Amino acid sequence: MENSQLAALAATIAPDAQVVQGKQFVEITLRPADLYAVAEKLKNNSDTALDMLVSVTGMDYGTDLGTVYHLRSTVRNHMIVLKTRVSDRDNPEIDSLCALWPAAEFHEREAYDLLGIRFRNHPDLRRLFLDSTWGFPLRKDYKDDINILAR
Amino acid sequence: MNSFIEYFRGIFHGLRSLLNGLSVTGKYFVKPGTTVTQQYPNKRKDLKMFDMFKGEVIMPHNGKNEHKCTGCGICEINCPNGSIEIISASIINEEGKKQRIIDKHIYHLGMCTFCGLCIKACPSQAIEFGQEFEHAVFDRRKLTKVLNQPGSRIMKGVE
Amino acid sequence: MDNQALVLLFLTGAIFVGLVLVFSGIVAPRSFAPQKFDPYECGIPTKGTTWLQFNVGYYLFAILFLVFDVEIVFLFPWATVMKEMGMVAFIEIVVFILILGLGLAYAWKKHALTWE
Amino acid sequence: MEEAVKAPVAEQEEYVINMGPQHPSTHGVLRLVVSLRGEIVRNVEPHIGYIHRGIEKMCESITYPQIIHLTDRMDYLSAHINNEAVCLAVEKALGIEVSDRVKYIRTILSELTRIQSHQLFWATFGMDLGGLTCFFYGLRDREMVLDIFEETCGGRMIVSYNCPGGLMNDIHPNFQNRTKEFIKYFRKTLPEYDRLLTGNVIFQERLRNIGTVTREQAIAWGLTGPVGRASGFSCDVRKHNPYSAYDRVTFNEILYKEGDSFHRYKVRMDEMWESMNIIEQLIDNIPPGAYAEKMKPVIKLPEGEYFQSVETARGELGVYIVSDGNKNPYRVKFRSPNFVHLAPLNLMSKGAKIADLVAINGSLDLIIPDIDR
Amino acid sequence: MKFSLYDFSSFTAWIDSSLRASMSPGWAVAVEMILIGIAILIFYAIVGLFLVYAERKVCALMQNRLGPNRVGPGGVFQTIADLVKLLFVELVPIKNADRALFNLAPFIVIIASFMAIGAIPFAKGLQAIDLNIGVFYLIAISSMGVIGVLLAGWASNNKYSLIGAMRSGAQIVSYELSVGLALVTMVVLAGTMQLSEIIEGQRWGWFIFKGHIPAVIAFVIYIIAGTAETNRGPFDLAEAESELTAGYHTEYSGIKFAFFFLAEYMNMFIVAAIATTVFFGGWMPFHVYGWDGFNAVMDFVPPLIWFLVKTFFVIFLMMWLKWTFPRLRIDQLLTLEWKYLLPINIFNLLLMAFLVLTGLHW
Repeated sequence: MENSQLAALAATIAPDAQVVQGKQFVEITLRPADLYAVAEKLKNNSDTALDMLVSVTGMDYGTDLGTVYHLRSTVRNHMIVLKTRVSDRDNPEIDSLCALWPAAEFHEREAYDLLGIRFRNHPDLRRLFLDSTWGFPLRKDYKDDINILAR
Repeated sequence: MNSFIEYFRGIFHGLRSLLNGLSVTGKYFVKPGTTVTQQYPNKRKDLKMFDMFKGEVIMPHNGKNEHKCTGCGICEINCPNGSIEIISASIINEEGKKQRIIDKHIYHLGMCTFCGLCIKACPSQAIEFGQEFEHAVFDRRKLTKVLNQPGSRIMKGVE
Repeated sequence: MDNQALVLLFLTGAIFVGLVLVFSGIVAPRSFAPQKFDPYECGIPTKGTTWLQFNVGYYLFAILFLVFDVEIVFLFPWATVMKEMGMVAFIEIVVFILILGLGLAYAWKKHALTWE
Repeated sequence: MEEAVKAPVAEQEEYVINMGPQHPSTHGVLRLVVSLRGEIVRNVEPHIGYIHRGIEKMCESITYPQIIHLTDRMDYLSAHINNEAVCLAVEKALGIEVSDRVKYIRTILSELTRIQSHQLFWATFGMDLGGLTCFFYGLRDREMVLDIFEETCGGRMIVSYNCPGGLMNDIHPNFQNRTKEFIKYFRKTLPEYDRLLTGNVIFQERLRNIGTVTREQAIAWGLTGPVGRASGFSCDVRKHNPYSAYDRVTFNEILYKEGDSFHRYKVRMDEMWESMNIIEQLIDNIPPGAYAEKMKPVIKLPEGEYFQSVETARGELGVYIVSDGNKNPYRVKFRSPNFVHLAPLNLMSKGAKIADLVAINGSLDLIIPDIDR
Repeated sequence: MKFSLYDFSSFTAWIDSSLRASMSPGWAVAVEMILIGIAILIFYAIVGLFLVYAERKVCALMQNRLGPNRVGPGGVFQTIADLVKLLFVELVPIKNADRALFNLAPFIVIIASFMAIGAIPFAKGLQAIDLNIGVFYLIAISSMGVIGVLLAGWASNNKYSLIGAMRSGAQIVSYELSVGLALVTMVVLAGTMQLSEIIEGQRWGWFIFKGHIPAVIAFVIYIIAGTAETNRGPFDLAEAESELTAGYHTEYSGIKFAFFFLAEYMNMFIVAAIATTVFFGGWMPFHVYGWDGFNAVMDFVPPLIWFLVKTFFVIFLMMWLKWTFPRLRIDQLLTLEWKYLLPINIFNLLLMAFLVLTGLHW
């Protein structure tokens, strides 16, 4: 499906969201509360049919934290990007999409590990790479004088 | 009855596949000429690396102990790991102008990842990859090298 | 020189192992480190006890093994005299093996020969 | 000693074994905590992070050409393809079209990379299953590909041959001859691999119906590459979103329906044939042209987000770059295939035996630095 | 007094008589015992070292490598260098291991192989014990070594070792039978269990030729089961490097490990020697009935050489198997034995009995 059609379709599925035609893909920016419901609709809708989660990227926007989901339809060979942001840096919480795509399990654990984003309803939310003594290194305000050399 | 035939067919196919495998190893056993082992330290003299081989960064000097490095520092900027440090000095050249030259071109071999970005970026082709591949030393400090030879000067005509 | 030789071989083996062990114990170096004597488990301390009740999947095979191993003990004397006894021995052993073979076939049929 | 002998005997207690970080079959520092019941695996829990280097964090402080040489260190067996992914993303962002020569050379090198990766897979997989001879044959033949790399790129595994806008230097004059020679040799040797291992009855019995993944599971878990294609999930990026010169060659996407360990192995074996076909279509037709586009000394990507996926030897590698217009990226995310493939390991190996766990682990062909990044 | 390479019985008789002439009978026996012990010990060491070297060379050539080539010409002293190194390696006592059993295990594996080697006829008259139940004795003794493996795995207080021990248990319950039945098949043909008589019976044709197809089948089964008995090749489940790191001997260091290593090679030698004795006529040269000139030429080669050549041929077969095949899984191991080898073996036994009965065995 062409991106323009896809954008129109996405706007009907998620009326509250901000649908943008990005450089490559249709980008849908959602409130965290809507994320799960919209993702479910996008997955089950036969026209979008986003059955594969390519990646989950945790983002630090400076003020906000957020996640970016790259979703692909293996039936129709198109991709949609979902984005969501939370402004609470101390206790950011986003719904887990593990129930929709089991692939999200590791990606979300990674995001939790490196950025400290908590995922609600995640089956096994533990740190993945690092142990609990570390902070959240992918955050922009992370400081480590020993291991990161300032240029 | 069918299962009986299947049973014996299984034995037959299994044995044949095993013999197939044996024939491969057997073939190499009776053909010792196929040995590919390189007897490394003994053949060190004949060992020729490829021209492109990224051994270590070197700075070629000509017969008059001259090199092409202007000390511009582009290689230092391009290095992802900070394995190049340039200590520059300024001298008064023959024309009486102030000129920046390198005092020391320090290369930390231990931090180098041989990406080749410094060599690609160098505007005067002053550094290139050498063919040396035996880098093991007992003292880590020996991995820090000064590329310009003592007393060397910049080649004429290199800006 | 027959049966003493068995004892002799036993002793030779034991003395050989013992002497070499003693020699190695004398010449080998010794060093102590707290973690050195831990059992190897890929560099991670073992969790729990090693000697738990261990579930082996070949219990039925072990029982069958007993049956057939005893059978072999019976077969050896028969095999030795088979040539002299001739037909009688052959028929007897056919019957003997038939019974055991039936047992094996039964076990096979009952899927006792499938590892689980 | 006395104490240990008297230890309580309880059947229900979990028998937990660590496989790794120092274990012959995990190919690196992967740690699997395996709960057993006799020989049967009840639960596998992967512990990773032993070589987490924070490549994504490092990328945020270096420039785009410098990022490329970091990607070599992720999946070191697909080093060239990883490089290519970043280059394609940067070129797409800058709107640069590289010359056909570059595209052809990149494609050939990518396929050579795939072949050598699968050769190493074959070698180590045979070793995992106890056939030690495979290891030497696999490495013997891989050496020829590495020599091609060394002659042209200067590095054997860590090639660092790509740069935004093209290649670091032109190909060596010997490159075409050497590659053709290798393909001629390998076409004769690959059937030997099949005779030694693929057809072997022990090998087949050990792998068939072990670690089965259905097509639906493969999609849901995002399994790509040979792992996904063995389950019938058509996920070849080269087919669906062709990059470089893949739209100019004809090749088959290897698909099997069974989804067990044996077919994961089989996909890789067949892919080597396909790779050789691709190379043969391109090797004589490398067009003349510049080996690199003229680039600005400092590359700054326009503000925005760029996603590029390529097909590495193990699956889909996605590079997601968020740029704020500076010379450094704002955020880089690598969607590495091995990271995704590790997740369903528990699902695959539950109820299998220890030997099967090794086989499944081997058939996934995990590269640990790619998982940890 | 004349003795030749061809008949050692006159040699041993000469030693016996000269000893008895010079000292009292009790002492003579004692000296003889010590001589035999030393002879076997030396032979044991030489064969062990040679086999380790041979295995390395064979597998290297199969894998396009050179193998050991630095210590001595062609690397022949490599195993000796390894042995010296292992002697000087620290013996690490493992925490909480069952120390008594842990130390007992290497004794058992070595003693078992020693006792088996005594019964093997190397040449005419060169046999420490010629039991009238020789075949039976060898089966009994060779199964003792597996007990050592089991003990080693159990006593190590290591989970890998324990799994290895359990697997070796599975191996005991399967491959004992096949070895036994394959040998019973040949005993039917030979009509005796005494090893010297079995060899005498092969003067005009080795049993593998005499017994036609049943003998060949028995040989194949014997090689498979024998490989399994020695914990080698595709059947090295108890060791299973890629699964259990080193299986039952994970915790053994230095010379204790070397004992297991040595015992493995000696067991291989023993299995091959039994195969040679039972299937290939032991030290008996290759004779064809009626071709006197040919037979005379064959007789010229000393029997000890005949024996060793045949044995090393069988050992080479086992090495070839090991370096070609992937390892079996435990359920495959049991399936192979119980669903394939055992039924075929039983049927083969009846076939052989029928052959002997009808006199078709030539």
